[in-house]
Amino acid sequence: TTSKAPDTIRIGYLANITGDGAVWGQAEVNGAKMAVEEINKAGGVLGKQIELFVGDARGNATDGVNAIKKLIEQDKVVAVLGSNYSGINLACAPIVEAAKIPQIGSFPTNPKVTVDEKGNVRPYSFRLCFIDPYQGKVLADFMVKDLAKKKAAILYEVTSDYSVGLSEYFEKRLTELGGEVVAKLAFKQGDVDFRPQLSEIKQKNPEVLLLPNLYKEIALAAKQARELGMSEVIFMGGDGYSNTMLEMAGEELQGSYWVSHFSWEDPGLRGLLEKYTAKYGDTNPEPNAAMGYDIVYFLVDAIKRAGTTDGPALKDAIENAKEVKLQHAVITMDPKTHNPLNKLAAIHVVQGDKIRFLKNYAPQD
Amino acid sequence: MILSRVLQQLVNGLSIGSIYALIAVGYSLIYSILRFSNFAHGSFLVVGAYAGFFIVTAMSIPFIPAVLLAILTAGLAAVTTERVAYRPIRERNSPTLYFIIASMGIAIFCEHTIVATIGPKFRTYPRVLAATGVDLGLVSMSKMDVMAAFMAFLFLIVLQYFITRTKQGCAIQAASYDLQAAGLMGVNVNRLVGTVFLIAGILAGLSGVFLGMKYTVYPQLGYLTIKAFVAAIFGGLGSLPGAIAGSLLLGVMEAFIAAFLSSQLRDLFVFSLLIAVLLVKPGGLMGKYVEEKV
Amino acid sequence: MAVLELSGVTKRFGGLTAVSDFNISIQEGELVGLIGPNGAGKTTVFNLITGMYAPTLGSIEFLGERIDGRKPYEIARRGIARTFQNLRLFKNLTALQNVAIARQLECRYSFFDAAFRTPVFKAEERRVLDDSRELLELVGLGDKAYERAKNLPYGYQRKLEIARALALNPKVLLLDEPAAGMNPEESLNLMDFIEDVQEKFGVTIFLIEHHMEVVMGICDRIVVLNFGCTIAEGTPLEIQEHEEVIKAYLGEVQNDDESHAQG
Amino acid sequence: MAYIQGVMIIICVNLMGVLGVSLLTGFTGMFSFGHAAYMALGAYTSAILVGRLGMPFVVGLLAAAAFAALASVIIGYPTVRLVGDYFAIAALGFGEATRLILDNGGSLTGGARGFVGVPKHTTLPIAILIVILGAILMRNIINSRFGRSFVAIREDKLAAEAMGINTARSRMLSLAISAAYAGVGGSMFAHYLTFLQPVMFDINKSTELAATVVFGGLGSMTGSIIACIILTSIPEIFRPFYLWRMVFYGLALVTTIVLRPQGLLGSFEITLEGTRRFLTAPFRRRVSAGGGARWQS
Amino acid sequence: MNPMLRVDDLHVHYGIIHALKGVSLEVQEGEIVAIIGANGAGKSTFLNTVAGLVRPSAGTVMFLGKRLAPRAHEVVKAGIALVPEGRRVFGNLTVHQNLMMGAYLRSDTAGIKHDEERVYKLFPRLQERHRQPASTLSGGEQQMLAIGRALMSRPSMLLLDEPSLGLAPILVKDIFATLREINAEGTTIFLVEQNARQALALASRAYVFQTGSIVLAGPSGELLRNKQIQEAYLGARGADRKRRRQSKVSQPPA
Ligand SMILES: Nc1ncnc2c1ncn2[C@@H]1O[C@H](COP(=O)(O)OP(=O)(O)OP(=O)(O)O)[C@@H](O)[C@H]1O
Ligand SMILES: Nc1ncnc2c1ncn2[C@@H]1O[C@H](COP(=O)(O)OP(=O)(O)OP(=O)(O)O)[C@@H](O)[C@H]1O
Ligand SMILES: [Mg+2]
Ligand SMILES: [Mg+2]
Repeated sequence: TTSKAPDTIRIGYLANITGDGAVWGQAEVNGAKMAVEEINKAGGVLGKQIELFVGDARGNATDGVNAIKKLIEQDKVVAVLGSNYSGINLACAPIVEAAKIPQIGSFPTNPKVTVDEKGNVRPYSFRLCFIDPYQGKVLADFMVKDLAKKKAAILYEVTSDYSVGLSEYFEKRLTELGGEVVAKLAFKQGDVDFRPQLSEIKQKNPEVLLLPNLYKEIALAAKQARELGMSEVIFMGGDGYSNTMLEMAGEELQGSYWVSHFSWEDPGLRGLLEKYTAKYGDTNPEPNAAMGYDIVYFLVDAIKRAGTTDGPALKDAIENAKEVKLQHAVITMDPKTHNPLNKLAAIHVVQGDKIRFLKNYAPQD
Repeated sequence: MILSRVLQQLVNGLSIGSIYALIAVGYSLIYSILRFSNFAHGSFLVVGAYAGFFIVTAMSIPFIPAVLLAILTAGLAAVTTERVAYRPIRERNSPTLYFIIASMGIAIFCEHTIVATIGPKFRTYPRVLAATGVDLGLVSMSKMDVMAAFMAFLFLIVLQYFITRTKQGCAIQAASYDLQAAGLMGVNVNRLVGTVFLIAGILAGLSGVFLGMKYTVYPQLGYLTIKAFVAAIFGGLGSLPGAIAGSLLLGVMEAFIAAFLSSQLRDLFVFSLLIAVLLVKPGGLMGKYVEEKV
Repeated sequence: MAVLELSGVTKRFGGLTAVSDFNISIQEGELVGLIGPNGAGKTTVFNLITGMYAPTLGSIEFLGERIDGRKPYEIARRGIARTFQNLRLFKNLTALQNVAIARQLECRYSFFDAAFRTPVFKAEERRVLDDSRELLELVGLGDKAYERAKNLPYGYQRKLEIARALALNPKVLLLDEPAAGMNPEESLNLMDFIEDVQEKFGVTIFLIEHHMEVVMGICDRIVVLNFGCTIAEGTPLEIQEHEEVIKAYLGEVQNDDESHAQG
Repeated sequence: MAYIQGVMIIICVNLMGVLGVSLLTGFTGMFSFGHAAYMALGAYTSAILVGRLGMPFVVGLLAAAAFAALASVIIGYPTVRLVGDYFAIAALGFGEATRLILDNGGSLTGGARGFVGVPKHTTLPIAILIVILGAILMRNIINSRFGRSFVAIREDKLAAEAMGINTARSRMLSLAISAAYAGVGGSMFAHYLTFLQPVMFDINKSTELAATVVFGGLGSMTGSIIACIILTSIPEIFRPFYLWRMVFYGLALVTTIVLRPQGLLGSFEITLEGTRRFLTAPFRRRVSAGGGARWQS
Repeated sequence: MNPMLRVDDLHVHYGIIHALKGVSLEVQEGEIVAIIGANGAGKSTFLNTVAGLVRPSAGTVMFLGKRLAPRAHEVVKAGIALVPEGRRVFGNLTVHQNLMMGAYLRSDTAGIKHDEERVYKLFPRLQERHRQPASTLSGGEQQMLAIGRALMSRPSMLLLDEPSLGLAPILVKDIFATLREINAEGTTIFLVEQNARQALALASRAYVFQTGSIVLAGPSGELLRNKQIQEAYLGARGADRKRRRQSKVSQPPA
């Protein structure tokens, strides 16, 4: 406990360093560290150096709450970045509100993270990603309008909020567009064999199989689907994918489509990728690395505009962010929802041994 | 049409069950001697899976010797665990609950040591046995599963012979009943238990390599042993044929329930069935539920 | 009236008939001995009476009421207590706790009383513990009250089992080889003790024993089992002379004085 | 100090669960892998009653206890007769099934996406008060004929039966009490975190509770309490070494059990009376202090 | 002649309980030696320590001139078998398997077969029950099995902890006769018995244990005549009691 004000600007990063989601959490922190180093080298912000404090949420809300409280109180951070899980940020929302410390999530896509159940915006909670309804919409639109397919099947994880949400919004939009979900089957956290569900799905002859899952399950499901002789069906899914899934199901995933927040192949991100690879030796990093990097710059921009690290002022600055140029996107914050406005989705397709950037996409209503 | 659906689910179920069986045999072996559920069995499995992965990819050793080396590593991990953690507990005659907790501690320790050192990423074996299925007209299945089933049965037969027909096997059973009295018969209990752990570890390592090849390698891979645990209960704890029968049954039930009843509530139905089975046969399908004489 | 009445009781285990058509009627205040070669079915009779097994055939009546087929705890609550041949103490608990667990059957305070330690609870608990201590004193384990049962020597464990059974305040006490593990001197003390107990508590005692000095010394009546069937019944003197009993069980030469002579 | 307070509230929440498991596992000898489910039921019951229907917090707490106990009776009825690992696995199955039901609960539970907007009621003083009350009640139960019956069943079920104890009923009672405690813990948790997800109550939570009880010493309530405080704080104290703290947790668990298999306290209880005696006569023979539940006389 | 078994200043502690307080004794090859003593005197503790089940806190056990390691399986290998207190048969194994466990260290199939026959001859009951799980045997049957099992290892020294416990009188006689026979064939016997009279009749020498120490030792005959021993362990009061009771019975009811 220091009595005088700290001579650095302290920023917290809430990430899952251990536990199931550690792949992403560690990538985010790596990206953030890189950004902080750069900024400090360039003289810091408001004449002060930035210090990054990492809190491990271990992939669950209870630890997330402990971690964020520690960041706020003991580490005295002025803002918290992360996490990428909606469940964690939902539990943190009342805390940051009480402490008047803004929190900017990286990939928590549940709408309720920034807007409470009564429809009021949560004043100190923000995010830099688009939300599930949007992602579901993009998927359905792309399927019907670009791929001209109407019959989809869904294999989702019933114990995962992400998977449940995404499949719900996809289904809703697809029916609106005149398409049909011919089969919707579930599995449970920890399952690795989906052949019973896939065999049933096969019976219904879908054109598209939506895999609103995380990379491991995507790869396994794709592999097993092909194993069962589903050779025609096209796989689609959301931002739960990762490059690593190609190591295990490369052939099987050929020609499948994935929606994400941005692409490493985006020319704007090439420089960052090189820097990251040079620093961490990872040639094929998770997209989270870029978000971890960008989210620091986004906050620093807000601090600069606010001219202070005072919570309410900083919150206002974040709320009024306009056209902030980051590596992965240009962000304008919607003050009514605390979501970034008009964020494009990036559609990817698997070609050869790579997940290639196909195009940026925005659904038309 | 409906026949092919049912047949396909039967094949799916049996092939899932074969993997469970491979794990359950090793797990049941330990149960049959020390009378406790060894949760660290999953850790041995993960050790085997990672060892196999690194030996195959990093050391460029031919596949078969690499796998042998990997399962031996798992066996050694099991023996070490036994030596360091279980033996002191055993020698103090503690209730079996302590073994369970110790094994849980080991499982936590292993999982997180792997996360902290090797990292949480999943790893993929090079494709050796093509994963593509064998199409049999009505149904399709994969070669890996046939292999797993074969291995499970092979080990079942060998172990069953060992336990019921050899002097050492008899000693194992005796030791499971009264460790000290087994010592009084001249049984070197420590060495015997060590051997059993070596075998169980080798089995776990083998299932680890299988799982790694079939699915993928990641620190939480060992959680699958919980299924084997359930399967062993179905079949009757401590009975090796029971472990296999329970595994196949569990696999088939899961497949049928997921396909025809409800994939969302699959485990709810599975566990209801489990409880129903236990109500009728408190010792599981093949377990002996011996009422003690007073 | 007969306290305990077994009629036509048969127990089979698979192909093995452990007890076959066993009949006995025990009157209040009697001290009846049950003897017979090893594996004759004596313990099985006890197990049948106490509900550990259900009889294959026949009926068991206690104070005129059928009790066969009832659960062991119901039978214990009605007033039949037993000891076990292969000691079944609560091993990790103290001697006092062992006795108190049986003794508490009579205390009738409610869950609420226990949770909030009402005066009723306190009074009842005090009584339980005082009674238990007294019982321990009675069997000569007064100074072992806080010793864990498993650490007591074998002979003391037997005494503790008797104390525990007595704590149920039973009408009928079944003792399965109470003198096993006691030397002749201790057996004598045990005999005195059993007689005392019978006098003091007015219990009916049914006892299995292989120590002939004990059986012959205290039983009013003895029943002899062999292969599950009764082969003799009578006073100690009659049994001692009984041809078949001597052949199957006692052996040719009479033990006590004989071995005296040897020494 | 909301951070420290938060950690302490979590300790209190865990303590309620641990007290419950301690009674069931430590005193009655039944091993449960499913106690997180009772916490979950308590948490959701309370969240729905207080959060949706606007009832007072006290009602939520009591209803949580009642509902968890009710569920335990329903699941206990067919399973309390099972022994050892069989009961444990049935409990595990129940836990997973409960989670699945909550995951599929639609708008009532919010499903896997979670229950948002539970009113915040659990403050540190309230939590401590509940725990102290809970611990005292638990101690009273353990030191009564009920507790003694439980211990008797743990030691020798058959002999307990022969001593007139209705073992099935006693086991059921123990299960219901322990479920009620877990339910209260769940309710406290819900009104602390204000957000619930079924995944919070997975098998890891159940094993954590069971491990804590063993760490503290089976059959020692004070041991369980101390263990809970230590094991909940360790991950917090070692937060700076975030990557390694779970490694340490596992290691701590194993080494304790290997080096001190009777747990922290064995079956020894710390009592006021005992402490006084210990301080006044430190060299007096102390063996007789051990022995499962100690009774005041 | 060197003693076969030589125990020097043996101490055993259970926690703070000092169960054996410096026991020293010797057993010559071919002897039958008995230990008698009251409950809790430490008799079982002593046998268990020799057999390697309990680790002594001080003192040595020498067998055939070599120091015995306190590990049960090594003790058996050296040629000592124990019939433990409380039988401890393997309840999950059949009678036959239990006997085979007794012969665990042997590999002479013919000899094992022969010895099994011999056990069955001694205890015909066991033969009838040879495929039954030991846990369902009656108490006495289990005791027979425990003795038979120990004989199966063909020990050069047999330790018995209350072998007559729970056996019918006729069988007790048989067993004592068998022990004598086995002894005649060269097995040294060291037994703890509550049935002191018969034990002393069988043994040539005996030790009297009291609270963890040897308080008296000597030839059996001497001990049998010793007044204190008679009073403390032989139930000398018995005759007295008998008379009292008979007079009580013969009195007409008041
Ligand atoms: N549960 C059971 N299953 C099979 N056989 C049994 C069972 N219980 C008892 N027996 C058999 O029934 C017979 C009678 O056993 P019991 O225990 O009643 O004998 P006992 O008269 O008490 O003998 P002992 O004097 O040796 O204790 C024995 O031969 C035993 O093997
Ligand atoms: N495991 C143990 N832990 C603690 N104390 C023990 C243990 N075993 C025996 N004791 C104590 O050691 C002493 C000697 O016990 P032991 O069993 O050797 O007596 P014993 O002479 O064989 O008696 P008995 O004739 O009743 O069998 C006793 O005071 C007993 O309480
Ligand atoms: Mg008997
Ligand atoms: Mg003894």
